[in-house]
Amino acid sequence: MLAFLIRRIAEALVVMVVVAFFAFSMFRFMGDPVANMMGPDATIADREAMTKRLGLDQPFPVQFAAFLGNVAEGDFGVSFRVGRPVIDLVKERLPATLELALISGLFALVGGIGLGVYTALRRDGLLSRAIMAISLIGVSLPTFLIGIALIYLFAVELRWLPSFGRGETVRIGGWTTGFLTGSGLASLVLPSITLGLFQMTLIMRLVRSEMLEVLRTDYIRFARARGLTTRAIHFGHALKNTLVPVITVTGLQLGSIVAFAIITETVFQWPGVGSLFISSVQAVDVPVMATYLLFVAGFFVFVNLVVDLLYFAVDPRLRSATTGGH
Amino acid sequence: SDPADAKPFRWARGQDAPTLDPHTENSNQVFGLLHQIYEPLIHRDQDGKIVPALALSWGLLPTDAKTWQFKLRPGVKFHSGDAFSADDVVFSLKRAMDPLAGVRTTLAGVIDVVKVDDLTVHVKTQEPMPLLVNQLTNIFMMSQKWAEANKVTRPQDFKNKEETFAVRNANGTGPYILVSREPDSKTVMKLNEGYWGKGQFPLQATEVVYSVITSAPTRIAALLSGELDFVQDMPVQDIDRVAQTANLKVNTGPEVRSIFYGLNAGDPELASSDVKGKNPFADKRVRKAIEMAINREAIQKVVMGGQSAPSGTLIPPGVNGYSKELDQYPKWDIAKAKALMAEAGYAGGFGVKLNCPNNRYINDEKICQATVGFLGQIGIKVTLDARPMAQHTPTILKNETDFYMLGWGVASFDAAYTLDSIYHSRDKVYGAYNATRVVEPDWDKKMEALGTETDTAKRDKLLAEILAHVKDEALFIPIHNQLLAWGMKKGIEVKVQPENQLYVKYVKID
Amino acid sequence: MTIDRNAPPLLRVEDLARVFDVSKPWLARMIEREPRRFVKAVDGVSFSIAKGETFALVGESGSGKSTIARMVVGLIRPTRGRILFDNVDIADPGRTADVARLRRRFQMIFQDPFASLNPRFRVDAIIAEPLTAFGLMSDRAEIEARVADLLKLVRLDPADGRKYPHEFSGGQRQRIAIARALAANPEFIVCDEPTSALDVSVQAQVLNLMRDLQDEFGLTYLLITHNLAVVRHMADDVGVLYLGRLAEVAPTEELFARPRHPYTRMLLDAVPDLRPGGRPRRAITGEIPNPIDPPPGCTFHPRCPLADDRCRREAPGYTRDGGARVACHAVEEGRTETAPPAAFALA
Amino acid sequence: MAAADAVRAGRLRRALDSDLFYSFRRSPLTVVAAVVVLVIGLAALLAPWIAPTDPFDPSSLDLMDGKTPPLKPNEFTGHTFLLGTDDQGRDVFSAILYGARISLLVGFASVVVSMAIGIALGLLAGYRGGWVDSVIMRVADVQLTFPDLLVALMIFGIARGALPIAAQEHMAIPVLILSIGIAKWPQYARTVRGVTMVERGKDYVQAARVVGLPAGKIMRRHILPNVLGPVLVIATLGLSLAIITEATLSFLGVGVPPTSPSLGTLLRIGQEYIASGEWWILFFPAIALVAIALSVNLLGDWLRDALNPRLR
Amino acid sequence: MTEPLLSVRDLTVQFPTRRGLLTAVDRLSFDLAPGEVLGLVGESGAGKSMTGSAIIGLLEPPGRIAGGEIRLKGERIDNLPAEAMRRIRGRRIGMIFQDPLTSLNPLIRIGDQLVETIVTHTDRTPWEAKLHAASLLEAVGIPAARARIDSYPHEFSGGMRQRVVIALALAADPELIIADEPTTALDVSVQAQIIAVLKDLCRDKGTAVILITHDMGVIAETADRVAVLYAGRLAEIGPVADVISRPHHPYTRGLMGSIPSLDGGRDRLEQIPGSMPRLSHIPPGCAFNPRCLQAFARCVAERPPAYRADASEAACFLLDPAMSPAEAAR
Ligand SMILES: Nc1ncnc2c1ncn2[C@@H]1O[C@H](COP(=O)(O)OP(=O)(O)OP(=O)(O)O)[C@@H](O)[C@H]1O
Ligand SMILES: Nc1ncnc2c1ncn2[C@@H]1O[C@H](COP(=O)(O)OP(=O)(O)OP(=O)(O)O)[C@@H](O)[C@H]1O
Ligand SMILES: [Mg+2]
Ligand SMILES: [Mg+2]
Repeated sequence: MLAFLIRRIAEALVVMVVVAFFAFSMFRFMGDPVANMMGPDATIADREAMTKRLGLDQPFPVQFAAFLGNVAEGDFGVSFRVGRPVIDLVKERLPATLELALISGLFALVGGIGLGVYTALRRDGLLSRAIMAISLIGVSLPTFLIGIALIYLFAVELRWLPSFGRGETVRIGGWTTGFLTGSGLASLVLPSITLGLFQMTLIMRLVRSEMLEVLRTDYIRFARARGLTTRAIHFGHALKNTLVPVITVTGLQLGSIVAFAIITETVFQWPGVGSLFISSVQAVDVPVMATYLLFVAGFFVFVNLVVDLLYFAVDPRLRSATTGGH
Repeated sequence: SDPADAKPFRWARGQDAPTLDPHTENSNQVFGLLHQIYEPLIHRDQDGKIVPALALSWGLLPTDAKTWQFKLRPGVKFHSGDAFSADDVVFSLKRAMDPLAGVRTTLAGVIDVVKVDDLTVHVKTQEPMPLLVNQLTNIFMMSQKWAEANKVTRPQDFKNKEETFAVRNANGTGPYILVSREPDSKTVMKLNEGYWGKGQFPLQATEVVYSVITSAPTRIAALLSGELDFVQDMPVQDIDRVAQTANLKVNTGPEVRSIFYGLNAGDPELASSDVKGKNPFADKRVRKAIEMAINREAIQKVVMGGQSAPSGTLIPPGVNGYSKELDQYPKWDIAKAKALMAEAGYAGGFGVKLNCPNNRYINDEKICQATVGFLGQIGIKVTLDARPMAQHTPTILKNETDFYMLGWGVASFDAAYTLDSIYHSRDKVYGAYNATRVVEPDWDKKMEALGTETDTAKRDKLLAEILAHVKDEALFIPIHNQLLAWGMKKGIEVKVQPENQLYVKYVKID
Repeated sequence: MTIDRNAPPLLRVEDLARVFDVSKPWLARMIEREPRRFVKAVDGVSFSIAKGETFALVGESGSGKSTIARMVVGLIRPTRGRILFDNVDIADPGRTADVARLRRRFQMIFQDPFASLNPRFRVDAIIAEPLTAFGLMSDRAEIEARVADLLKLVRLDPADGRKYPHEFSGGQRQRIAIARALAANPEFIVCDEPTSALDVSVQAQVLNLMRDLQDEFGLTYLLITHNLAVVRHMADDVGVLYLGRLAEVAPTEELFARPRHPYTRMLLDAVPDLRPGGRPRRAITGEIPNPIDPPPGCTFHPRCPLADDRCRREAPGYTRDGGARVACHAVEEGRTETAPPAAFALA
Repeated sequence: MAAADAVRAGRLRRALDSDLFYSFRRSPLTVVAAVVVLVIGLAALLAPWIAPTDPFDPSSLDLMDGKTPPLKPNEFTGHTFLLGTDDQGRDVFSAILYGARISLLVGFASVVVSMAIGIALGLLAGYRGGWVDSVIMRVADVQLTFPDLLVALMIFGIARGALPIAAQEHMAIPVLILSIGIAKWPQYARTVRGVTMVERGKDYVQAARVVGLPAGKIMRRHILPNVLGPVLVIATLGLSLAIITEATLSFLGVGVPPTSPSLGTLLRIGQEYIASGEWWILFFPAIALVAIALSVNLLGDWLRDALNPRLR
Repeated sequence: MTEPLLSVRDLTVQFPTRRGLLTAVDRLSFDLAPGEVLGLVGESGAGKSMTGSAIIGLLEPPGRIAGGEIRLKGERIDNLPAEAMRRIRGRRIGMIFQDPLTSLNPLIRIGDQLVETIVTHTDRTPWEAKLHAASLLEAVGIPAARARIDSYPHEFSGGMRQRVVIALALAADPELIIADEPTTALDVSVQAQIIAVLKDLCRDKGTAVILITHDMGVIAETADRVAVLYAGRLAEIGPVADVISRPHHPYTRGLMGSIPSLDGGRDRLEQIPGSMPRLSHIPPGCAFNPRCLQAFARCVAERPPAYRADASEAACFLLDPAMSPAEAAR
């Protein structure tokens, strides 16, 4: 267990450095931050001075090493665009993204598992066939289109829900939450659906096929032969076993929710780290972009770690495999 | 209407001001937001006319062509309650001239600012500066006391890795007081009850909620759904829909911004062309042919949905140097253009790459696409490289483009502002955006002379001469001047300002 | 059929051993302060098979039967010991060239006829694979003729070659597997539980076929099984394997007439007798121990009715007794008759 | 000749008689999906011959045709277009055909890229085991810990900067293919490795080893065909994902040049018109994209169930 | 004779497949007395498992009972509604499957699986059920049952798991246990132990057993009567000693002959030529006729009914008392 954790953390560090490296080599081609920071009438001398001040005149390896060194000390630099420490920006934006990710993750998970179980148990039912077919639309349309379409339907035509932003938020310590106000909750609905739809479809299909397989296993047959109730068989036995493989995939999917939030946040003007990233890309705000990518990698690694631990908790076979026995 | 009624004004733009520090950045977004909170000495009103703000009157000292005197408005208070005085003006102008200040180029040439008495300030310039007043309309006045108390006596320095107080806090003399700010998302301001202009301006909005919505369809959706009262950056294609919506309307007006192409006529060979050993753009006939092949009216009608004014010069109307005659553009004539191409020895055409931004000007990428089609008809095979502005600008600044789109707003409302940056050959001070690689030392001198010539008539003549030359050379192919479209609820009354800046104090709400 | 008992053995296995490393990953071991763990799947096994004979290996699951088979045919390398085929050590890594040549002469038949035939290949392609792989034939017509011959040899219709394995029953598939094994004219065939997946009626067909082929071509078999009745019908000599070691090696007749090792007896007693009122079957006590840490001394002692202190301490060497070789202190000491039958009963 | 024909006819008959085809015929939705894919695929393939105009040739476009509604004559030029035109005067119908061509090309090719990498590495890892396996799977894990979309963005960004400016124009599509392809290989590698490890242990592979077949040949002849089933399933579902990823990348501003738009680029352009009344600029390309992705997904779905013996 | 515990009459199980209707069990009839052990033998695919599944009502779709009836103590159970049938399963009829490695849910503790079964079918509280579970584990010979009740299945060896499976099947004291090849997946050395446990427990509780296997050795020492299936049909049924030593049906005879024995020596085994027909291609008449050395015209034309022969019954025209000696001679 401990060995596993150590390995995972070591892996995570490697991932982060690799990501940082790729990110950094990419940023060199994203444009010139100075051109963006200076007004159109800035002279060439001004521009050169600014380039120097930002350390952008240094060769790539020097810049990269400096960045890594600073990050190791917890310093993620200062945003070129808004002149604030990146870490503050991220901290300020993180609650929005995490709340959105949480809700859409829950939506994907609850909806996915629920519908997956339903369609597996009523395999040949008309409704479950319809759900299966319709759900595919969720993975057949790009997220940005789904978002825009939802806005037009629910905000413009029906006027039920807000079209942008987070609504009223409440500040609790360093965290701003939209969970405590009506407008905050209403604002969460459309972005969460947009962001979670894709994952929900995947989870649902996965749950369905896993469940169908589990329902054919010998231990389910044996459970039936023991006369257990259908409820106990479906939910006590089958669902539990279905979830084991589902957990891994779900972990990966939930991790990518944060990445896909870029698009959803842009469409809904959600003030999270994803829209921060997009603004930063436009302004070639290298420190913010690099930090964002590190953050996503870190989040992903974290989610995967949690998933693996969950795996241990759910499946006793794994537990004893690491603690010995034969 | 009863002024006691609380009237929120919900306003959205496509991009936020990155900072609230009035001197760090020279950008339309910063000025657009800060004009509600801070004020300059001199204002450009909703029509673009120069009007007094914190300075009541100004003028050159009769004795000294290099010293301007400003008489300040008495009785003005900052939001913090401190009184506004000459000390603050001296402090603010000097702060704006700091090497760290993004706005310092506007004050290039100013050498000193002196307090004469509490309500009089002198500004001394190196050379005579006839246009100084034009340059001051976006230089905001800060409170020296507040700045000192909050350690923001200098603009943001990226070297020290801390946030300065002025980035997210503001203390101006303006009509609205900052209440809260979530960068890139929402900024709330409330009416300044102690504003000096009370009674002079409508000041009807009691609260201003300024939202940023990057995605254009979402922005329009929010207006359509009633979540917004006012959208400043209207996508052209939605104007009709909004205008036809029952309780919405669209106000339009000219912006002081020209869109044009630049051609690399100075290099011996075009890096992106298949023609080797010579530069087709060096041939004036080719440049003229290009000018003639572009159907500006079609661009106006189809791409811009009518929201542009086709142009023949780099200078928009309203700017010093503009004339109707200069603005004539050649008739769209493919046959003639082809003939010119043949005459120049390029009957078979040639290939070249066009660099274009895709997120800066109204429908920039689409205009470029249309241009690719037009030039294709006279045999020029254009490959389009459309990128975000952040990547586009360096190609110009580093001379990596042969054919580029550029838009230029005229902050000082004088043509010299444009010419200095895009036509003067490149050196440490001038020509940063000139990628034509053409060097004409005589004309450079003439342009430099514009900066110091105080005799208006003489200066105008010189300007006209230079502009005529630019037009004749066709190093630049003007396309059009942008029109601005502001969408709003019916019942709101405001004129479109040519700098694309909204002063909420002028807004009337029914 | 006559067997020349003095002929030099075709296959001689000397002190063969194979250890599997089943340790956890390095990091886990470091943290949990665990030593490496090994399974001695085969531990010092020696036997020899004369040409034309059948040698049977019997034993419980996990006793190392398959591991021996896989070493003999070269699927895995032995940790120790020699495998002499026609006096060439085929386990010697220095002689790969010779081994490659010898390969053709030995083949293998697997337990599960459903898994040992690639479901995506036609039967004729399956049978022809050794021909092309060993470079014996390349002419299509020649190959086709050979495949047809082989199919006839295993009592199948040559037209069946066009079919896929799933179109055959289990017994037929095992015959196809035999045809494949015979394709390259081998002299020696390792049969790893060739009939344990088949019904008795089909088993009879396959075993009879194997016998016929042996008679016809003088084949030599290494037969692996856990079914003593099958051994009785097929083998000349038997080796009884327990936890990777040979407990007893003896000619078949002798082994069944006079089992010496207590484990051999236990196995024999556990075989049910079909005759009504026949010898009562006795269940074997206990289960095979975990091979990762086998019991000290004689590994059979926890289940042995004859075990004493010495057995618990000291691993037995081999005692020759008639035609048999037995690894048992009790046999060596002659205390074999003391076992009360009650000791076999289920605890 | 006749014999060969007979064999072929026999093969066709067997194919038509197979369980796969049987389950195909029994699922009307799948048949419809197959027809849609076939029709769109063919139309895209034959676009230069079917399409009324060449939307990729800007000089042939008349800007004045711009924003013409479907089946209504243009107010200036009087031209009429089946599905209308976009803001550049591009015939939407032709643009969809040509755009589908690019989208399908990018989709197919990127799937082939990830499949090729994934199968090769997966087979190697699964068959060889040991440190080869560890190294390959760690790399895959590392990449899996980072979202596809961002991987593709990064590779695209790097390629764009690394390539000489002159080459970028022609390289846009290959770079896109590589970016998406590389972003998605680990999934294939994992699956292939799993199947390989199972198959490697099966007796028929052991039998092939006893026969002396070299490892490469065993992987190719014996293991590869078994791997193809599950890989094919991932590939079909991956195809639609790749098409969507291409569209999303184009929304984020990287992708094919706007003068030769893919379906994704058409959507990006069209989404600006969602409220403007020029609905056809978005609607038809969106329908085309959904039709392709949906049908391919349905096919993948069916394939997964049909190839899974346990679900039959 | 007392009322049979189980009475199967003309049971027919069919699978509609794309190549037509497949009859896996064809008009099978037999009775089972309380406490009796009936062996069900036959080749793979003969229909043994389908018979068992049909009795306990667990045929996997598309399989279905197409005819005949099954009575438990006189009450018809083949057409019960799902819920009523569920109450019978486990409570009155238990089942043991072949593979103990897969019969237990790997994620649920042994004890919990037992408790759940007991609570479903009896009035015991979970606490009482747990005590009962421990005693059941003890009864099937699991040492230190109390300590191991919280173990997961993977912590047990194959033999112990099969003991747990037996405990589960017996948890609610059913009247009938159907054991479908309960030892095939186990090591030879453990097989005898498991059979012994099963036999002892059922004898103690008076439970009747249908023991499905193809191991005649197991049948010989365990069963009272044995039924031989061939291609879904009953070939022969009778007391175990009779069927083994005096088989009447030619198939049974062949089957018995092909079993190698310990005393057989190194000689050839008897063998039945050919193989069992696929169920979709059963020849007309007697299903065994293509392989039968004694077949005659009638065997191809007509399906033989069961004839009495000694204590057994066998479906073979050779046993038809009305058959002419001439025909029999051929
Ligand atoms: N590749 C391997 N890695 C680790 N252990 C192995 C490996 N192969 C075999 N073993 C171990 O070696 C021992 C002997 O295995 P082997 O397969 O030879 O037994 P067997 O007698 O053939 O059993 P069965 O009758 O079940 O086939 C077992 O304990 C097994 O777990
Ligand atoms: N789902 C199914 N679809 C079609 N046929 C089936 C299905 N399940 C079983 N059968 C057929 O039913 C017949 C009887 O099968 P059954 O499992 O009862 O045989 P068995 O005697 O138990 O064999 P074994 O000894 O292999 O377990 C077999 O021939 C099989 O092909
Ligand atoms: Mg084995
Ligand atoms: Mg069965």
